[in-house]
Amino acid sequence: MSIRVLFFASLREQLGRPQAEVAWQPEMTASQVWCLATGQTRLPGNVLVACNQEYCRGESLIDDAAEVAFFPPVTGG
Amino acid sequence: MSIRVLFFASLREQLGRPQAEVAWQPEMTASQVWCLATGQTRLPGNVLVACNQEYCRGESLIDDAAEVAFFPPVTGG
Amino acid sequence: MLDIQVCEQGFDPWHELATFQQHPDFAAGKSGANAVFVGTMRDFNEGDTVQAMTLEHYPAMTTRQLQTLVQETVTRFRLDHVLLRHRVGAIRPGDPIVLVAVWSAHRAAGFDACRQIMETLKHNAPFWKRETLSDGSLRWVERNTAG
Amino acid sequence: MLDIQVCEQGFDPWHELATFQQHPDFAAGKSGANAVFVGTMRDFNEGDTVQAMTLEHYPAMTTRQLQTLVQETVTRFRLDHVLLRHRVGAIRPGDPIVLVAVWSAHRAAGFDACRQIMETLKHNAPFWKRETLSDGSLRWVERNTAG
Repeated sequence: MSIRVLFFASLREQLGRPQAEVAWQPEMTASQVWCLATGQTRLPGNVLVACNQEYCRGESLIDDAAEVAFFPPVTGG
Repeated sequence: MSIRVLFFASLREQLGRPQAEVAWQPEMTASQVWCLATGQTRLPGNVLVACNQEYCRGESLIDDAAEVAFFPPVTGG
Repeated sequence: MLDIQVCEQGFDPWHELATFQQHPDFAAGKSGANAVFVGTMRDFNEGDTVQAMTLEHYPAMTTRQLQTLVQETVTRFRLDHVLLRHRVGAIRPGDPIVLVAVWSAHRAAGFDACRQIMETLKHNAPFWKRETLSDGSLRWVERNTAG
Repeated sequence: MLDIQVCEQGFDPWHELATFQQHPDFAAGKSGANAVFVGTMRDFNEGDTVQAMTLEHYPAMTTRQLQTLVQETVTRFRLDHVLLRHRVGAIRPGDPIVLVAVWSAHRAAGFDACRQIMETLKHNAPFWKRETLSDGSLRWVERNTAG
């Protein structure tokens, strides 16, 4: 079972790819998804997180087969 | 020498005419113009007054040859 | 660029806006924000059905008041452009009564300025509405809705 | 009536508004107030000349966020209708980026609701702007102007 990970905008460019996939584990948090997907030790404070297209926090628990997205502050409108 | 007096909207209908003319006198106020133009003893509190197309008050002094308008609260927009 | 008109005939707000923006002095890349308000005649007021309305005004004073209030708002909010239309005469439900459009670099000034023009116009501009109710009777509107 | 679309191609706000109001469910005499905001691309930002821009988004989330924020505003301000358009893709100075239009019985609710939709969209909707400066270099916009 796995998590689909998406990166957007400047974050996508910095990481050099638009998406990744990580294996799901019980009690997994969004921060842990970030670490596994990027190889970094912690989720930067200015990175926003969404789980299944809804905003969530780094501590939020992630269900199996979820879509988790990481992106910089939004600048639409 | 005279003052041109205008009435608008419901006030025009109540008074039965759109305008009047009154003789100018030195130190004349807008309230006095009202009294001479309508035959009433005092300017009602809910009547707005403009002198030469600018809002003024009952106590405002009126110059000769001015245009003085009396009207109810405005309801545009 | 300021364009202020009292209209004896009906106007289409979107046509007025499109035409205004085609003017050579309208620099499209300068203003990031365009706030617009259109007031239209409702078919109800104070609990009654309204079938028609007549808008009376004091022409010489209307022109001066609208010019003054627009100019003050332009200065205060550093607006790039203002377009203002106000109907007078006989109108029907759904007809536009007033159009206020302001262009500014940023949105906060645009929202504030558009609203300020509408509030000042409602309080100061010498227009008066008379409604024709469903039974044909006439009634002067005595006050505006709070803004 | 709610009409929300993310546009891959350019749109004309006045044409969108005129078309929306021709819908049979649009009852012209019901709404006395129509507040509109159009955000267009400026040719300057942070002191630099900007010659083009690309708008990226997160399509699945954008749709959900826009639906949610519009629905909440409709409920809170008892709006009659909302029309919302947001561009994505490659745009030029002067091109419309966002159109928010709300219809309500009275103007206070309309002004407040239009502004709330814009602020919530700016803070929550997953769009990102990348500017092309006059020397051809690319720069991500890092934050929005305060509203």
